[in-house]
Amino acid sequence: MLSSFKFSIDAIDVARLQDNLSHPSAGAVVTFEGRVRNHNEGQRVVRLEYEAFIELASKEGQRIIDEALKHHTIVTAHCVHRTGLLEIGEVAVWIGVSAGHRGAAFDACRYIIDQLKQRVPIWKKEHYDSGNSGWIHCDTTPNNPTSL
Amino acid sequence: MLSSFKFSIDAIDVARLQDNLSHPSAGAVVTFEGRVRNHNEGQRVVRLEYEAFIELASKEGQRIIDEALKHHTIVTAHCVHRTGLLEIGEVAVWIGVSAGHRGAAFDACRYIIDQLKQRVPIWKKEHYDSGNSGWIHCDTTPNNPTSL
Amino acid sequence: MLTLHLHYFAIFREQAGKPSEKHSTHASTAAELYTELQQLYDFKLPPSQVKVAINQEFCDWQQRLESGDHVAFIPPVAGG
Amino acid sequence: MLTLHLHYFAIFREQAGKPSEKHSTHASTAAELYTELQQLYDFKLPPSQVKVAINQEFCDWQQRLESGDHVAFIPPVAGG
Repeated sequence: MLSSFKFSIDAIDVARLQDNLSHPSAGAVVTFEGRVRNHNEGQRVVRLEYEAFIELASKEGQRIIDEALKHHTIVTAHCVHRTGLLEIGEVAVWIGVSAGHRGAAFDACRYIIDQLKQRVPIWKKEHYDSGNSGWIHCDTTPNNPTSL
Repeated sequence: MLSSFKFSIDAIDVARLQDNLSHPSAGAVVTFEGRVRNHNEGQRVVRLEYEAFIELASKEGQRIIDEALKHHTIVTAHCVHRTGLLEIGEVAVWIGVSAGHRGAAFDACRYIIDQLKQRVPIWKKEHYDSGNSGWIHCDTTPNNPTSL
Repeated sequence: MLTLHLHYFAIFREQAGKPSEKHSTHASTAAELYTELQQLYDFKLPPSQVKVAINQEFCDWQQRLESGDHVAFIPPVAGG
Repeated sequence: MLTLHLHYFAIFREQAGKPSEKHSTHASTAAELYTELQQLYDFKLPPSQVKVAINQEFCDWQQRLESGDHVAFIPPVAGG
Protein backbone atom coordinates (compact mmCIF):
# COMPACT_ATOMS: atom_id res chain seq x y z
CA MET A 1 0.00 0.00 0.00
CA LEU A 2 1.20 3.46 -0.93
CA SER A 3 2.67 5.57 1.85
CA SER A 4 3.58 9.19 1.32
CA PHE A 5 4.84 12.52 2.62
CA LYS A 6 3.36 15.57 0.92
CA PHE A 7 3.00 19.31 1.18
CA SER A 8 -0.20 21.24 0.62
CA ILE A 9 -0.73 24.94 0.08
CA ASP A 10 -4.49 24.37 0.51
CA ALA A 11 -6.43 23.44 3.63
CA ILE A 12 -5.90 19.80 4.65
CA ASP A 13 -9.02 17.69 4.06
CA VAL A 14 -8.74 15.36 7.06
CA ALA A 15 -11.88 13.33 6.26
CA ARG A 16 -10.67 12.50 2.75
CA LEU A 17 -7.19 11.56 3.99
CA GLN A 18 -8.65 9.33 6.67
CA ASP A 19 -10.60 7.40 4.02
CA ASN A 20 -7.28 6.56 2.33
CA LEU A 21 -6.27 4.60 5.44
CA SER A 22 -8.99 1.99 5.02
CA HIS A 23 -7.61 -1.48 4.57
CA PRO A 24 -9.26 -4.83 5.40
CA SER A 25 -6.26 -5.99 7.43
CA ALA A 26 -5.90 -2.72 9.35
CA GLY A 27 -7.48 -3.13 12.77
CA ALA A 28 -6.00 0.06 14.20
CA VAL A 29 -5.77 3.56 12.81
CA VAL A 30 -3.99 6.34 14.70
CA THR A 31 -3.98 9.90 13.46
CA PHE A 32 -2.19 13.02 14.65
CA GLU A 33 -3.23 16.55 13.77
CA GLY A 34 -1.07 19.52 14.64
CA ARG A 35 -3.27 22.62 14.73
CA VAL A 36 -2.50 26.30 15.04
CA ARG A 37 -2.86 27.26 18.70
CA ASN A 38 -4.01 30.69 19.87
CA HIS A 39 -1.03 31.07 22.18
CA ASN A 40 2.63 30.17 22.57
CA GLU A 41 5.02 30.95 25.39
CA GLY A 42 2.51 33.34 26.92
CA GLN A 43 1.84 35.40 23.78
CA ARG A 44 -1.44 35.47 21.84
CA VAL A 45 -0.92 34.10 18.34
CA VAL A 46 -3.19 35.50 15.61
CA ARG A 47 -1.86 33.47 12.71
CA LEU A 48 1.05 31.35 11.60
CA GLU A 49 3.20 31.08 8.52
CA TYR A 50 4.91 27.88 7.38
CA GLU A 51 7.77 27.83 4.94
CA ALA A 52 9.50 24.69 3.69
CA PHE A 53 12.57 23.79 1.66
CA ILE A 54 10.21 21.66 -0.39
CA GLU A 55 12.71 19.47 -2.30
CA LEU A 56 14.82 18.53 0.72
CA ALA A 57 11.85 18.37 3.10
CA SER A 58 10.01 15.98 0.79
CA LYS A 59 13.01 13.66 0.67
CA GLU A 60 13.58 13.80 4.42
CA GLY A 61 9.86 13.35 5.12
CA GLN A 62 9.72 10.29 2.87
CA ARG A 63 12.76 8.86 4.65
CA ILE A 64 10.94 9.18 7.97
CA ILE A 65 7.86 7.43 6.55
CA ASP A 66 10.11 4.65 5.20
CA GLU A 67 11.81 4.29 8.60
CA ALA A 68 8.40 4.02 10.28
CA LEU A 69 7.39 1.27 7.83
CA LYS A 70 10.67 -0.56 8.37
CA HIS A 71 10.77 -0.44 12.16
CA HIS A 72 7.09 -0.87 13.01
CA THR A 73 4.61 -3.50 11.86
CA ILE A 74 2.22 -1.14 10.12
CA VAL A 75 0.18 -1.27 6.92
CA THR A 76 0.46 2.32 5.72
CA ALA A 77 1.59 5.78 6.86
CA HIS A 78 0.80 9.14 5.35
CA CYS A 79 1.77 12.68 6.24
CA VAL A 80 0.63 16.01 4.80
CA HIS A 81 2.11 19.34 5.92
CA ARG A 82 0.69 22.78 5.15
CA THR A 83 2.68 25.71 3.86
CA GLY A 84 1.70 29.36 3.71
CA LEU A 85 -0.44 31.45 6.02
CA LEU A 86 -2.67 29.59 8.52
CA GLU A 87 -5.37 30.85 10.85
CA ILE A 88 -6.01 29.65 14.44
CA GLY A 89 -7.45 26.12 14.52
CA GLU A 90 -6.30 25.18 11.01
CA VAL A 91 -4.52 21.85 10.59
CA ALA A 92 -0.79 22.42 10.03
CA VAL A 93 0.18 18.77 9.81
CA TRP A 94 -1.78 15.53 9.53
CA ILE A 95 -0.31 12.06 10.04
CA GLY A 96 -2.29 8.85 9.62
CA VAL A 97 -1.04 5.34 10.33
CA SER A 98 -2.90 2.06 9.95
CA ALA A 99 -1.73 -1.24 11.38
CA GLY A 100 -2.95 -4.66 12.39
CA HIS A 101 -2.54 -3.79 16.06
CA ARG A 102 -2.71 -0.57 18.00
CA GLY A 103 0.74 -0.58 19.62
CA ALA A 104 2.55 -0.31 16.31
CA ALA A 105 0.09 2.31 15.02
CA PHE A 106 0.64 4.58 18.06
CA ASP A 107 4.42 4.09 18.06
CA ALA A 108 4.82 4.74 14.32
CA CYS A 109 2.58 7.83 14.38
CA ARG A 110 4.53 9.30 17.26
CA TYR A 111 7.83 8.44 15.61
CA ILE A 112 6.83 10.30 12.47
CA ILE A 113 5.78 13.52 14.21
CA ASP A 114 8.78 13.48 16.58
CA GLN A 115 11.24 12.98 13.72
CA LEU A 116 9.45 15.51 11.51
CA LYS A 117 9.85 18.19 14.16
CA GLN A 118 13.56 17.41 14.54
CA ARG A 119 14.70 16.82 10.99
CA VAL A 120 12.45 18.19 8.27
CA PRO A 121 13.35 21.67 6.96
CA ILE A 122 10.10 23.46 7.71
CA TRP A 123 9.97 26.78 9.52
CA LYS A 124 7.20 28.47 11.45
CA LYS A 125 6.72 32.18 11.91
CA GLU A 126 4.26 33.25 14.56
CA HIS A 127 2.36 36.51 14.29
CA TYR A 128 1.24 37.92 17.66
CA ASP A 129 -1.59 40.27 18.56
CA SER A 130 1.07 42.79 19.60
CA GLY A 131 2.00 43.13 15.92
CA ASN A 132 5.31 41.36 16.56
CA SER A 133 6.32 38.16 14.84
CA GLY A 134 9.12 35.67 15.09
CA TRP A 135 10.62 32.58 13.47
CA ILE A 136 10.35 29.85 16.12
CA HIS A 137 13.75 28.63 17.43
CA CYS A 138 15.59 31.09 15.14
CA ASP A 139 15.88 34.08 17.43
CA THR A 140 19.05 34.28 19.47
CA THR A 141 16.72 35.29 22.31
CA PRO A 142 13.93 32.78 21.70
CA ASN A 143 11.37 34.21 24.12
CA ASN A 144 11.73 37.72 22.73
CA PRO A 145 10.83 37.54 19.04
CA THR A 146 12.11 40.17 16.65
CA SER A 147 9.83 43.06 15.81
CA LEU A 148 8.44 43.34 12.28
CA MET B 1 -15.06 21.38 27.55
CA LEU B 2 -17.37 18.37 27.47
CA SER B 3 -15.74 14.95 27.41
CA SER B 4 -17.78 11.82 26.97
CA PHE B 5 -18.01 8.06 26.57
CA LYS B 6 -20.90 6.85 24.42
CA PHE B 7 -22.32 3.86 22.61
CA SER B 8 -23.73 3.88 19.12
CA ILE B 9 -25.84 1.29 17.35
CA ASP B 10 -25.31 3.23 14.08
CA ALA B 11 -22.13 3.64 12.03
CA ILE B 12 -19.64 6.00 13.68
CA ASP B 13 -19.34 9.30 11.80
CA VAL B 14 -15.63 9.95 12.31
CA ALA B 15 -15.56 13.27 10.42
CA ARG B 16 -18.33 14.76 12.56
CA LEU B 17 -16.71 13.54 15.80
CA GLN B 18 -13.36 14.98 14.76
CA ASP B 19 -14.97 18.40 14.30
CA ASN B 20 -16.03 18.31 17.95
CA LEU B 21 -12.37 18.28 18.95
CA SER B 22 -11.67 21.74 17.57
CA HIS B 23 -10.54 24.16 20.25
CA PRO B 24 -8.38 27.29 19.85
CA SER B 25 -5.98 26.16 22.58
CA ALA B 26 -5.64 22.60 21.25
CA GLY B 27 -2.42 22.33 19.26
CA ALA B 28 -2.48 18.53 19.09
CA VAL B 29 -5.26 16.10 18.26
CA VAL B 30 -4.71 12.34 18.41
CA THR B 31 -7.37 9.89 17.34
CA PHE B 32 -7.60 6.13 17.51
CA GLU B 33 -9.94 4.03 15.41
CA GLY B 34 -10.40 0.33 16.03
CA ARG B 35 -11.71 -1.28 12.87
CA VAL B 36 -13.00 -4.75 12.08
CA ARG B 37 -10.13 -6.77 10.61
CA ASN B 38 -10.62 -9.53 8.05
CA HIS B 39 -8.61 -12.00 10.10
CA ASN B 40 -7.76 -13.00 13.66
CA GLU B 41 -5.49 -15.76 14.93
CA GLY B 42 -5.22 -17.18 11.43
CA GLN B 43 -8.96 -17.39 10.71
CA ARG B 44 -10.84 -15.30 8.14
CA VAL B 45 -13.38 -13.06 9.85
CA VAL B 46 -16.49 -12.17 7.84
CA ARG B 47 -18.20 -9.99 10.44
CA LEU B 48 -18.19 -9.09 14.10
CA GLU B 49 -20.80 -8.64 16.77
CA TYR B 50 -20.38 -6.33 19.77
CA GLU B 51 -22.51 -6.60 22.88
CA ALA B 52 -22.23 -4.30 25.90
CA PHE B 53 -23.58 -4.12 29.43
CA ILE B 54 -24.55 -0.56 28.55
CA GLU B 55 -25.26 0.86 32.03
CA LEU B 56 -22.07 -0.43 33.65
CA ALA B 57 -19.94 0.06 30.54
CA SER B 58 -21.03 3.70 30.28
CA LYS B 59 -20.04 4.34 33.91
CA GLU B 60 -16.72 2.54 33.56
CA GLY B 61 -16.00 4.25 30.24
CA GLN B 62 -16.70 7.66 31.74
CA ARG B 63 -14.38 6.84 34.67
CA ILE B 64 -11.59 6.10 32.19
CA ILE B 65 -12.19 9.42 30.38
CA ASP B 66 -12.14 11.21 33.75
CA GLU B 67 -8.87 9.48 34.70
CA ALA B 68 -7.33 10.54 31.38
CA LEU B 69 -8.39 14.15 32.04
CA LYS B 70 -7.00 14.02 35.58
CA HIS B 71 -3.64 12.45 34.83
CA HIS B 72 -2.79 14.08 31.47
CA THR B 73 -2.75 17.74 30.49
CA ILE B 74 -5.42 17.49 27.82
CA VAL B 75 -8.29 19.71 26.71
CA THR B 76 -10.91 17.11 25.84
CA ALA B 77 -11.37 13.36 25.31
CA HIS B 78 -14.20 11.54 23.62
CA CYS B 79 -14.91 7.88 22.97
CA VAL B 80 -17.68 6.20 20.98
CA HIS B 81 -18.08 2.42 20.81
CA ARG B 82 -20.31 0.52 18.38
CA THR B 83 -22.68 -2.25 19.33
CA GLY B 84 -24.44 -4.77 17.09
CA LEU B 85 -23.31 -6.40 13.88
CA LEU B 86 -20.31 -4.87 12.04
CA GLU B 87 -18.82 -5.61 8.64
CA ILE B 88 -15.09 -5.72 7.78
CA GLY B 89 -13.54 -2.25 7.81
CA GLU B 90 -16.25 -0.65 9.93
CA VAL B 91 -15.14 1.47 12.89
CA ALA B 92 -15.80 -0.41 16.15
CA VAL B 93 -14.39 2.24 18.47
CA TRP B 94 -13.29 5.83 18.00
CA ILE B 95 -11.28 7.84 20.52
CA GLY B 96 -10.33 11.48 20.07
CA VAL B 97 -8.12 13.54 22.37
CA SER B 98 -7.11 17.17 22.02
CA ALA B 99 -4.35 18.82 24.02
CA GLY B 100 -1.99 21.76 24.02
CA HIS B 101 0.96 19.48 23.27
CA ARG B 102 1.31 16.17 21.49
CA GLY B 103 2.86 14.07 24.27
CA ALA B 104 -0.19 14.34 26.49
CA ALA B 105 -2.56 13.74 23.56
CA PHE B 106 -0.78 10.50 22.55
CA ASP B 107 -0.48 9.25 26.14
CA ALA B 108 -4.11 9.97 27.03
CA CYS B 109 -5.46 8.40 23.83
CA ARG B 110 -3.45 5.25 24.42
CA TYR B 111 -4.46 5.15 28.07
CA ILE B 112 -8.14 5.26 27.12
CA ILE B 113 -8.00 2.43 24.57
CA ASP B 114 -5.76 0.26 26.79
CA GLN B 115 -8.06 0.67 29.80
CA LEU B 116 -11.19 0.24 27.70
CA LYS B 117 -9.96 -3.14 26.48
CA GLN B 118 -9.17 -4.26 30.03
CA ARG B 119 -12.08 -2.91 32.04
CA VAL B 120 -15.19 -2.02 30.06
CA PRO B 121 -17.85 -4.75 29.83
CA ILE B 122 -18.05 -5.08 26.06
CA TRP B 123 -17.86 -8.43 24.30
CA LYS B 124 -16.92 -9.34 20.77
CA LYS B 125 -18.13 -12.34 18.82
CA GLU B 126 -16.26 -13.16 15.64
CA HIS B 127 -17.98 -14.90 12.74
CA TYR B 128 -15.59 -16.84 10.49
CA ASP B 129 -15.88 -17.88 6.86
CA SER B 130 -15.94 -21.49 8.06
CA GLY B 131 -19.39 -20.78 9.55
CA ASN B 132 -17.96 -21.00 13.07
CA SER B 133 -18.09 -18.17 15.56
CA GLY B 134 -16.71 -17.45 18.98
CA TRP B 135 -16.79 -14.96 21.84
CA ILE B 136 -13.24 -13.63 22.08
CA HIS B 137 -11.43 -14.59 25.35
CA CYS B 138 -14.50 -16.55 26.55
CA ASP B 139 -13.75 -19.99 25.21
CA THR B 140 -11.92 -22.33 27.53
CA THR B 141 -9.87 -23.25 24.47
CA PRO B 142 -9.42 -19.76 22.97
CA ASN B 143 -7.97 -20.79 19.62
CA ASN B 144 -10.75 -23.26 18.92
CA PRO B 145 -14.01 -21.30 18.96
CA THR B 146 -17.28 -23.05 19.63
CA SER B 147 -19.38 -24.05 16.64
CA LEU B 148 -22.71 -22.29 16.08
CA MET C 1 -34.46 -17.34 50.37
CA LEU C 2 -33.55 -14.32 48.21
CA THR C 3 -35.16 -13.21 44.98
CA LEU C 4 -32.64 -11.67 42.58
CA HIS C 5 -32.67 -10.16 39.09
CA LEU C 6 -29.99 -11.88 37.03
CA HIS C 7 -28.58 -10.41 33.81
CA TYR C 8 -26.66 -12.46 31.26
CA PHE C 9 -24.35 -11.09 28.58
CA ALA C 10 -22.48 -12.55 25.64
CA ILE C 11 -21.51 -16.19 26.20
CA PHE C 12 -23.54 -16.38 29.43
CA ARG C 13 -26.63 -15.07 27.63
CA GLU C 14 -26.22 -17.75 24.99
CA GLN C 15 -25.55 -20.53 27.50
CA ALA C 16 -28.46 -19.50 29.75
CA GLY C 17 -30.65 -19.03 26.68
CA LYS C 18 -32.03 -15.71 27.99
CA PRO C 19 -30.80 -12.16 28.66
CA SER C 20 -32.25 -11.91 32.19
CA GLU C 21 -34.46 -13.66 34.72
CA LYS C 22 -35.83 -13.54 38.24
CA HIS C 23 -34.09 -16.15 40.35
CA SER C 24 -34.71 -17.45 43.87
CA THR C 25 -31.69 -18.74 45.73
CA HIS C 26 -30.22 -19.76 49.08
CA ALA C 27 -26.83 -18.41 47.97
CA SER C 28 -25.67 -15.60 50.26
CA THR C 29 -22.69 -14.33 48.24
CA ALA C 30 -21.95 -13.69 44.57
CA ALA C 31 -19.43 -16.54 44.69
CA GLU C 32 -22.04 -19.02 45.91
CA LEU C 33 -24.53 -17.79 43.33
CA TYR C 34 -22.03 -18.25 40.49
CA THR C 35 -21.32 -21.87 41.57
CA GLU C 36 -25.07 -22.52 41.56
CA LEU C 37 -25.51 -21.01 38.06
CA GLN C 38 -22.49 -22.91 36.73
CA GLN C 39 -24.30 -26.13 37.57
CA LEU C 40 -27.68 -24.89 36.33
CA TYR C 41 -26.48 -23.61 32.92
CA ASP C 42 -23.18 -25.41 32.50
CA PHE C 43 -21.20 -22.12 32.52
CA LYS C 44 -17.64 -23.24 31.81
CA LEU C 45 -15.69 -20.10 32.68
CA PRO C 46 -13.89 -20.48 36.03
CA PRO C 47 -14.66 -17.68 38.54
CA SER C 48 -11.04 -16.49 38.22
CA GLN C 49 -11.91 -15.30 34.68
CA VAL C 50 -15.23 -13.75 35.63
CA LYS C 51 -16.14 -10.50 37.40
CA VAL C 52 -19.33 -9.71 39.18
CA ALA C 53 -21.47 -6.56 39.26
CA ILE C 54 -24.28 -5.92 41.71
CA ASN C 55 -26.70 -3.11 40.94
CA GLN C 56 -24.52 -1.98 38.06
CA GLU C 57 -21.29 -1.63 40.03
CA PHE C 58 -18.36 -4.01 40.03
CA CYS C 59 -18.06 -5.67 43.44
CA ASP C 60 -16.27 -8.32 45.43
CA TRP C 61 -17.14 -12.01 45.04
CA GLN C 62 -17.76 -12.14 48.79
CA GLN C 63 -20.31 -9.31 48.76
CA ARG C 64 -23.52 -10.44 50.48
CA LEU C 65 -26.59 -10.57 48.30
CA GLU C 66 -29.84 -8.84 49.20
CA SER C 67 -33.31 -9.51 47.88
CA GLY C 68 -34.03 -7.37 44.83
CA ASP C 69 -30.34 -7.07 43.81
CA HIS C 70 -29.54 -6.96 40.11
CA VAL C 71 -26.63 -9.33 39.59
CA ALA C 72 -24.52 -9.72 36.44
CA PHE C 73 -21.52 -11.95 35.84
CA ILE C 74 -18.99 -10.42 33.49
CA PRO C 75 -17.13 -12.76 31.13
CA PRO C 76 -13.67 -11.66 29.95
CA VAL C 77 -14.16 -8.36 28.13
CA ALA C 78 -13.05 -7.71 24.56
CA GLY C 79 -14.01 -4.18 23.58
CA GLY C 80 -12.19 -2.01 21.09
CA MET D 1 36.96 31.34 -7.45
CA LEU D 2 33.72 29.29 -7.36
CA THR D 3 30.27 30.29 -8.54
CA LEU D 4 27.48 28.86 -6.36
CA HIS D 5 23.71 28.98 -6.24
CA LEU D 6 22.65 30.01 -2.74
CA HIS D 7 19.14 29.42 -1.36
CA TYR D 8 17.77 31.23 1.67
CA PHE D 9 14.85 30.14 3.79
CA ALA D 10 12.86 31.65 6.64
CA ILE D 11 14.96 34.00 8.77
CA PHE D 12 17.92 33.80 6.35
CA ARG D 13 15.64 34.75 3.44
CA GLU D 14 14.44 37.77 5.40
CA GLN D 15 17.92 38.79 6.54
CA ALA D 16 19.43 38.35 3.05
CA GLY D 17 16.42 40.09 1.52
CA LYS D 18 16.13 37.47 -1.24
CA PRO D 19 15.23 33.78 -1.63
CA SER D 20 18.25 32.88 -3.77
CA GLU D 21 21.23 34.28 -5.63
CA LYS D 22 24.32 33.42 -7.62
CA HIS D 23 27.40 34.01 -5.51
CA SER D 24 31.12 33.98 -6.30
CA THR D 25 33.44 33.04 -3.47
CA HIS D 26 36.94 31.95 -2.45
CA ALA D 27 35.42 29.80 0.30
CA SER D 28 36.30 26.13 -0.18
CA THR D 29 34.00 24.56 2.43
CA ALA D 30 30.44 25.13 3.60
CA ALA D 31 31.84 26.31 6.94
CA GLU D 32 33.95 29.00 5.30
CA LEU D 33 31.03 30.07 3.12
CA TYR D 34 28.74 30.46 6.13
CA THR D 35 31.29 32.65 7.91
CA GLU D 36 31.46 34.83 4.80
CA LEU D 37 27.66 35.11 4.56
CA GLN D 38 27.34 35.87 8.27
CA GLN D 39 29.48 38.96 7.69
CA LEU D 40 27.72 39.88 4.45
CA TYR D 41 24.13 39.65 5.74
CA ASP D 42 24.60 39.84 9.50
CA PHE D 43 23.25 36.29 10.01
CA LYS D 44 23.17 35.93 13.80
CA LEU D 45 22.64 32.18 14.16
CA PRO D 46 25.87 30.42 15.24
CA PRO D 47 26.90 27.51 12.96
CA SER D 48 26.16 25.10 15.82
CA GLN D 49 22.45 25.86 15.33
CA VAL D 50 22.54 25.66 11.54
CA LYS D 51 22.71 22.73 9.13
CA VAL D 52 23.90 22.78 5.57
CA ALA D 53 22.56 21.13 2.43
CA ILE D 54 24.41 20.87 -0.85
CA ASN D 55 22.43 19.94 -3.95
CA GLN D 56 19.40 19.15 -1.81
CA GLU D 57 21.10 16.74 0.54
CA PHE D 58 22.22 17.40 4.10
CA CYS D 59 26.00 17.34 4.30
CA ASP D 60 28.99 17.96 6.50
CA TRP D 61 30.24 21.50 7.22
CA GLN D 62 33.66 20.44 5.94
CA GLN D 63 32.34 19.25 2.56
CA ARG D 64 34.30 20.90 -0.24
CA LEU D 65 32.32 23.17 -2.53
CA GLU D 66 32.29 22.80 -6.29
CA SER D 67 31.30 25.35 -8.90
CA GLY D 68 27.62 25.10 -9.73
CA ASP D 69 26.67 23.64 -6.32
CA HIS D 70 23.30 24.61 -4.86
CA VAL D 71 23.92 25.49 -1.22
CA ALA D 72 21.32 26.09 1.48
CA PHE D 73 21.82 26.85 5.14
CA ILE D 74 19.08 25.38 7.34
CA PRO D 75 18.02 27.41 10.38
CA PRO D 76 16.56 25.45 13.35
CA VAL D 77 13.47 23.66 12.03
CA ALA D 78 10.00 24.00 13.52
CA GLY D 79 7.57 21.90 11.52
CA GLY D 80 4.43 20.28 12.84
